[in-house]
Amino acid sequence: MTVVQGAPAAEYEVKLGRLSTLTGRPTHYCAGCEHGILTRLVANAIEELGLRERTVLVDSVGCSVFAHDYINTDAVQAPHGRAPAVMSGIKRVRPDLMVFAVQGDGDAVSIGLLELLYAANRAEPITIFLVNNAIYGMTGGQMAPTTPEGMVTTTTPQGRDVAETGRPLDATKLLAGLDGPSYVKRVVLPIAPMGSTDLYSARGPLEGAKSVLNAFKVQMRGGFSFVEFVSTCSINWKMSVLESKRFATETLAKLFPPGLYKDKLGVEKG
Amino acid sequence: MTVVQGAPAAEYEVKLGRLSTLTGRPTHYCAGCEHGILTRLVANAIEELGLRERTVLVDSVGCSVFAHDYINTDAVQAPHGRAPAVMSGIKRVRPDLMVFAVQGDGDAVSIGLLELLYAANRAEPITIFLVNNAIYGMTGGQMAPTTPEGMVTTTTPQGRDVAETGRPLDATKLLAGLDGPSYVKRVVLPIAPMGSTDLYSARGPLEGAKSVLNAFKVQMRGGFSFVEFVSTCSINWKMSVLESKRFATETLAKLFPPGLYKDKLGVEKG
Amino acid sequence: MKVEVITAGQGGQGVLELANYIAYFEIMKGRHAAYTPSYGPESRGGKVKCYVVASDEQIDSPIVEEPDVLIVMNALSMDFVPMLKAGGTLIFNSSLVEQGPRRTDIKVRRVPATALAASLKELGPPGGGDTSIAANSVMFGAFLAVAGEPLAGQTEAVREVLAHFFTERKAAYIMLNSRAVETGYAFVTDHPEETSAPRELLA
Amino acid sequence: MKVEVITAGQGGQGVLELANYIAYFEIMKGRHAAYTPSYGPESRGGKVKCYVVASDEQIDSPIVEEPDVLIVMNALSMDFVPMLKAGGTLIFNSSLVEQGPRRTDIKVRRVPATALAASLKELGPPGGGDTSIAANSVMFGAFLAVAGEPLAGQTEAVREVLAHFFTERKAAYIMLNSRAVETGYAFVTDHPEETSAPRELLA
Amino acid sequence: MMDGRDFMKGNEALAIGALKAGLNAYFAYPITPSSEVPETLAREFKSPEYPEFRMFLQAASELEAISMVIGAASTGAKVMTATSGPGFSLKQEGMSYAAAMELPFLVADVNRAGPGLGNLGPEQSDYLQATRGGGHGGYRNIVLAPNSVQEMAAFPGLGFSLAFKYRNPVVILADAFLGQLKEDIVFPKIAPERFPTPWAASGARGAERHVLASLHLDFEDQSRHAEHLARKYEEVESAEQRSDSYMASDADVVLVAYGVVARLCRRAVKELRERRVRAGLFRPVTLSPFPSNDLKALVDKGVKKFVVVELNAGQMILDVRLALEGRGQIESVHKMGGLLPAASDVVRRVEALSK
Amino acid sequence: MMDGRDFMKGNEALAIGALKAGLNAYFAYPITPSSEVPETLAREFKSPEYPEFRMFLQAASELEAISMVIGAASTGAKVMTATSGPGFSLKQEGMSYAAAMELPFLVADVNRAGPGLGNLGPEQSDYLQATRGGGHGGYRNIVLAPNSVQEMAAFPGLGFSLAFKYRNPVVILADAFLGQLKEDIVFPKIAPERFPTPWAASGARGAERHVLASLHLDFEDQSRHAEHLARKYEEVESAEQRSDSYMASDADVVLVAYGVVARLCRRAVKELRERRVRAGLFRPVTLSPFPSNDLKALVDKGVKKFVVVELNAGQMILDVRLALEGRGQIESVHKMGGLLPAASDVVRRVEALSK
Amino acid sequence: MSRSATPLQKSLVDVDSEFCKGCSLCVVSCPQRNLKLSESFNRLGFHPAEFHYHGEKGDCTACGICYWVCPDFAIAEVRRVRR
Amino acid sequence: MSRSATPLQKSLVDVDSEFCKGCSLCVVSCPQRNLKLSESFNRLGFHPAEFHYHGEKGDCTACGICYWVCPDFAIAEVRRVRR
Ligand SMILES: Cc1ncc(C[n+]2csc(CCOP(=O)(O)OP(=O)(O)O)c2C)c(N)n1
Ligand SMILES: Cc1ncc(C[n+]2csc(CCOP(=O)(O)OP(=O)(O)O)c2C)c(N)n1
Ligand code: SF4
Ligand code: SF4
Ligand code: SF4
Ligand code: SF4
Ligand code: SF4
Ligand code: SF4
Ligand SMILES: [Mg+2]
Ligand SMILES: [Mg+2]
Repeated sequence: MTVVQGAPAAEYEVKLGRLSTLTGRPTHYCAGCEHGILTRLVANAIEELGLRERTVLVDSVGCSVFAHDYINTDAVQAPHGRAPAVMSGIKRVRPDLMVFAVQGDGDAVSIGLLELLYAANRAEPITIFLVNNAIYGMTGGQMAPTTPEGMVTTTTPQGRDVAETGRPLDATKLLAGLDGPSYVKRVVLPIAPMGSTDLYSARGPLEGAKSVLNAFKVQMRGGFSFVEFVSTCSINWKMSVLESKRFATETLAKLFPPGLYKDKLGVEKG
Repeated sequence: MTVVQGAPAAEYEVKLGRLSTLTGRPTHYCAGCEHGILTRLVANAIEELGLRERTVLVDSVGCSVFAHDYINTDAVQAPHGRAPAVMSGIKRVRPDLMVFAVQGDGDAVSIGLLELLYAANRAEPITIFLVNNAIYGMTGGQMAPTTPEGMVTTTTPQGRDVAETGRPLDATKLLAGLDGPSYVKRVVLPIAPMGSTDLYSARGPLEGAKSVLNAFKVQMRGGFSFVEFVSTCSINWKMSVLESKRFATETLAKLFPPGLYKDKLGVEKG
Repeated sequence: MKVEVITAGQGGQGVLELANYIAYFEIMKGRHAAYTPSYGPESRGGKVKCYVVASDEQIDSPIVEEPDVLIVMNALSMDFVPMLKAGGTLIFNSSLVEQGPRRTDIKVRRVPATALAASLKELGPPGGGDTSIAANSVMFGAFLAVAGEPLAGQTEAVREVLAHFFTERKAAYIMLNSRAVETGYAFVTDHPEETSAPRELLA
Repeated sequence: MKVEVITAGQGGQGVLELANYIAYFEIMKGRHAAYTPSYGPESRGGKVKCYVVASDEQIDSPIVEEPDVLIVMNALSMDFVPMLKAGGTLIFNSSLVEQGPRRTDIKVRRVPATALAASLKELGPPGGGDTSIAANSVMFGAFLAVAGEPLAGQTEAVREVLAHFFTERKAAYIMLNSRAVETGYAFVTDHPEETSAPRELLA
Repeated sequence: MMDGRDFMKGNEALAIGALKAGLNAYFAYPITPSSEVPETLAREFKSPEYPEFRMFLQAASELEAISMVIGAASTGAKVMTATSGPGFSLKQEGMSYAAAMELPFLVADVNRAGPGLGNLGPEQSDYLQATRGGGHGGYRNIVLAPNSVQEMAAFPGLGFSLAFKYRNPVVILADAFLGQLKEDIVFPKIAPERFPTPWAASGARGAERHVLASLHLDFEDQSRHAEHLARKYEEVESAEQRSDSYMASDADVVLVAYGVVARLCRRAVKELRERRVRAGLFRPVTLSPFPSNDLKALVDKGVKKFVVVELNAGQMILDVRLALEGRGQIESVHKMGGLLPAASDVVRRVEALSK
Repeated sequence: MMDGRDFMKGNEALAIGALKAGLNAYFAYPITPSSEVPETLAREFKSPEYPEFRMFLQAASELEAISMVIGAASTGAKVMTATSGPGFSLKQEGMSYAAAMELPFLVADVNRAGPGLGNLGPEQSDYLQATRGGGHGGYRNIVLAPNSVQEMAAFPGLGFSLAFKYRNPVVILADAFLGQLKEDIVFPKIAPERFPTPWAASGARGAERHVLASLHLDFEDQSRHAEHLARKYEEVESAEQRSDSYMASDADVVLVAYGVVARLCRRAVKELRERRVRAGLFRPVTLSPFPSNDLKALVDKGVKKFVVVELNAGQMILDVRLALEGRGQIESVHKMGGLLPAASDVVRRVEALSK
Repeated sequence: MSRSATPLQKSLVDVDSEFCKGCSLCVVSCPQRNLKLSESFNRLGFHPAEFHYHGEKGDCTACGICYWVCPDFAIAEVRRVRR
Repeated sequence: MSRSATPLQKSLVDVDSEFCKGCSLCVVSCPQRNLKLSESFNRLGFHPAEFHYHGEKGDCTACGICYWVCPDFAIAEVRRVRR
């Protein structure tokens, strides 16, 4: 426990504090990674909605496979890419539960694209957060379906050649094109350098917090919700943490433009 | 060989005749099925383009699995749904070959959706014909992803409930939304009842013939081509052959509207 | 006591149903029965062949290698005649099979099943339609006669068998088919051709 | 003759590279060598441990159960000391490890590798930067000294080893690292603490 | 039927049997020759007769299906899926995850002829795949082999008992013949068994949370888990071997066969006995665990010759050889491609052998 | 290096070895601990050194990868894919199709610890999956087990020879340890072998067309095909068993191990010999076909005790038991979860046994 | 094999009746109504189509529609008299 | 655990320095620049963030930005003096 020197705890009130939806374990994530930021946003929303005891987290395979180490709810592990199907299975027999997953772009948009599209099309009342870092983070930086043209990865050492490997796939756009989903949104999650100042904007995380909350609300109201978070992977991009924020918010965000792509239930209006 | 009574063959010229691209074996297809019609269209186009000896047919799993019994080219069989990936494998090592497949809607839009989307997105120079009969024909009439709302199938005995199973998926629309494909078209293939007369229009098969030819031309010019044929399955729809034509051309065609969705190379303009 | 039957014909001739009727009839009589349809590609056209084994005891093998009774619906299926047990009975659809069997060690019943069924036009669908599809029920009747089942008092049982298979929309056809059964039964009783199957076969 | 080495430390300390240098050096001398990295989750932070086995003959097992030499880069990795063969040599990074080993049946070399590396600032990246990452090269030098390798005449070999691993953009660091190797070598030669490893260990 | 008997196909019986055993949910992708399973269940879905049957859903693929099964089973529900060879192959990754996470559910594999697409006839060529773990990582399935429509109806109940007792997937290995075969059967009137599922992940609700994961990054953790699983399989091995014998104890030659082949062999045994050949039949009911103990007991009783009859190129025979370890002569009779050996062939082979 | 030696990881050696064997194409989905295989190949793609290496493509999944492999192999190209357990499981349907269509290609499985996600450490728990056909329908793979970086480099060449000779998929079963291990190796300077492929589907070009399909609706056709495959496997069984022995012929106790475990056991044998225990080592090089003949020969020479050491709960031991059929005492030493047994443990076990 | 054409008609259609499954697509699509299903059965048990030069609505024009709509390659040839 | 707040400031931020990976996200995002990376190392080997009530651009406003941007739950609490 932290003790503030000379300032008796009683004289302060906690505006933002520890969450019982977090296990309190330190993360395996690399320094500065959005997987960590999202973990807090999710825990915060679950706590705010009072859902901890009826939530099941479905672990996807990717850096988010560790999510259950940090998020203090029931959890089930899905094979790589199959989280949406596992979630569907849970929800179909236990509609009273709140079910969500954090998927990577490799997990959701490559190997698991079919499961994602089908769960969305069936309008399963589940929530999926996609951490799009444009690379396979956990396995050491191979090309992802979302890797931008020319990006160097371990399997595209000369930079991604879209003539050979296809153009980056846009999951948000694909989902928005289906009838099923109720809420489809893309948020650029990293903090963003702000023009000339050396200050970074926290709009991403703050917008993220709101979006996570809305996504859960949509599920509670019976809809399928999906939020893509344009993110970073400084380790595998071989950039410093702050360089990676610039690349994500300036370059990636152009390829994957943020926005509210679908909001059937109007949760964003409040 | 047919002999025309009293009319010496020499006095006639064959306008349309037997094709060496057909094996000459009778088909397993049910009476009146578009799988049969398409077989002729394909054979005709291959012959017209002189491609028989450098064509590889990839068999998909569905009623079209028998295609190699009738189409007299080299053939390779793909596991259910994987034809686009098998085709990619062939084409990547032998770009000189002409590679095509006839896939069913279960094969292409259900189990094989990922492979279809990825091959299209990579702009593989291959050609896929989708026989969309809104049902699993070969396996005896289970629900397909393209089954319209309310249709009775063996796995939706009360009619398809889209709230449970999702809305019919539109592969043509999904593919047209990607950058990769050069040619995406939907043709309503069955003959169509024409208003008050008892004559049926052959516009579908004729349009089909043209589309097959164009699709192959696109491949020859290095593009990915895809034609969806809205079709019938009278046996599993439990309709007479002509009832099924009416249903396909009047009801299904509304759900899956025909049209030229993409023609990057302008082949339809000639 | 055990009886083993093969029914054979072409897709669309109701060969599977015929075998089902026989099996279900046996079960209704309190015996055990096993029915094996043609599986495999033949189910879409071509030859269809079903096994029925009925017995007072638990049935060992549902596979029929040497049938006691073989019912053949079309010419192609006469191929199965060599399988018939010596002394067994062949019932064939003489409407579609011209050439009888060569074997002399078997009993033979020619039943013009298609023609007999077609003659029941008045029981067909309203507007008149082909009733020849009831040829299989004619053969069911023929089988019952060959097996020495007294039809009197069994009409109810036969109807129950049919009712089991003709449900919902198809219930309309029960009448046609039960008449077809009677017709087949009567035909065999009236034409004691060659020799009839010994009573004890099914007893 | 065979030598078995374990290098241990924390992610980012260049423990894998150190083991690679040793293995490659051995191979360059015409011997066989096997290098096994830490596999598994430790690779993302936490403890890292590598095996090197070098021998004149084909190597049986690449797995090191009782190393002849153990090189420890940080305090946590002193956990591996019990593995060291009796009579073996422990080289540890005294910049980061305060507490020496309890065992008395081993030879011990304290090398302030991090500090020595950090002192090579002038060879660091332009604009000045931390050169303490070259601590692993210091340890490579220390290992060579412990192993009784005469450094004179080997500078070229050492440089070749480094050149093998520092390619492209990283080639700029060869100078720093070869100086670090020399520094480590010199430190051990100048501080014959406790007892030094017997010559024959690597001969 | 008046006497409480039903007349139905093996596949239908499997479906109804599962419902009577309290099935909660079914997820599958259709494949011949298993399609009557989903088709029967689709008809019964929402029927008031089976209020516990809460979910029937056709998946988009076998991968989706097995993943849905994993999800539903994680909550403690009674779940089943059915498939045939190609689909079973696709489910192997999921089976491995499920075994690792110790999830109880049923998978019916209605074996068709293979490999590849093969055809729709019966084979027993998925024996090793089902019994040895077709997926990675060395787990084991419990595998039951029905040989009649009655057993097709009964084994879902037995399967759920074993699945929940051991927290392990159970495979019902049938074949195309059994799936299509129709027989008269009786459904015993017993209430579905209930199984406690304190391990289920279905919301913490004040209690401790449950994490069902197969990830153990630490080698020691994973090793402990692997040893735990190995011990469990040994427990199953010693407690759950099931077999049937027919005239085997005084036999000179014993036929070893499962599934529909065992019925054919039973007939062969009768014929052989009529011909004064002392033949018997040994039928494994559990294929995994293989009933080695009972088979060994026959050797102890003096049986010296075994003829393994199976619809594959020789798979179960490996288990027979492992059980006997050189004690006894073992012959193989097999047939593939959808064909069945004739009982008369079997009789001939045994006669030849017993001379 | 000046003396023609290289120093590289097992996974890298596998990649370069394949290139030197004339690899035409590689399709795979990345998975640890096999990722250096695609990463190495990606670097060499379009390098003038390997003009025959025409295609490197990262697939969207293992299903897509194996299907691309099927397509490319159908044209007669030399194709490879690499994966680890979960990915290998996903490829089982494709493997079954490929075996049925008799396609030659290489699959490397760099075995990690499982089942499920498990961890990234070495195990040998995919042994039965690889050797017994994890897919449906009773086909067989040819399985090679390298035990050094040198063999990782050499086995792609051997693998292609066997694959094309028998028209059958060949699995190179490595493990996480071998994949990551770096050793000095020599690439022999030999030109890639060329294989005639008159069966390939690559355009009829005046000749007869080729249909590569696994569908045989007719039972007799399928049966003929299945018997043809079975005969082929028997031929492989009799012609291609490969093993290595070390001090085994005069041994009292023989260790049986493959892969990296065999190296550890070789060390144990040396130690045991130093302690005057007459120990030896038998190393299967082909796991399928299992080198039963050579193993039996040891029994004939008088070896009576065998200790099977493997990284799983006991898989290869089944093949050892099948080979020995009761002749000889068989003990098991195993370790799982990413851990390796210590050579000293093995030594202790053998000492205890030989007393 | 149906051979119902009168000699030296302008155009002719050969129906390979053993391939025909009697689906009637050609029958209902022929603009001139030159095709009819036969009363008799073929070996497959279907009523095969028969060609008549004088159709209900006119003579065969060799338009080829029957050829394109036939799913069973039973419309084997469409021929025209040589000019 | 970093305890760099002066008593009875309007608002305070507690940095759980053992969780901190020194990524500097909080540092560059704090509008008042109340956070800096420490010179010293924590047990994980990182330079953890330190809170200073008087930032480069002003006093901490308890805006919570550092809390939301921190990927490692190292910004444990943001507190305000009770009114
Ligand atoms: C079937 C299977 N194939 C491959 C893998 C290896 N694998 C694990 S995570 C992953 C992709 C990780 O990338 P992504 O989903 O983008 O997540 P990130 O780590 O970038 O957040 C892969 C390929 C696996 N575990 N299972
Ligand atoms: C892995 C696998 N799953 C399921 C099947 C069974 N199966 C064969 S074809 C088919 C679907 C057929 O429907 P469609 O693709 O629409 O083709 P159609 O017959 O309607 O033309 C299915 C489910 C299979 N062969 N393999
Ligand atoms: S590897 Fe990339 S995505 Fe994974 S924790 Fe590190 S920075 Fe984040
Ligand atoms: S089942 Fe349907 S799709 Fe298949 S051949 Fe028959 S009508 Fe055509
Ligand atoms: S060619 Fe035209 S006009 Fe002649 S029969 Fe055919 S459809 Fe009729
Ligand atoms: S379209 Fe072809 S198959 Fe159909 S009736 Fe006409 S000729 Fe016969
Ligand atoms: S609460 Fe706001 S002002 Fe205070 S330290 Fe954090 S970011 Fe800066
Ligand atoms: S954001 Fe968190 S982890 Fe990063 S420096 Fe600040 S307190 Fe440390
Ligand atoms: Mg990613
Ligand atoms: Mg279809």
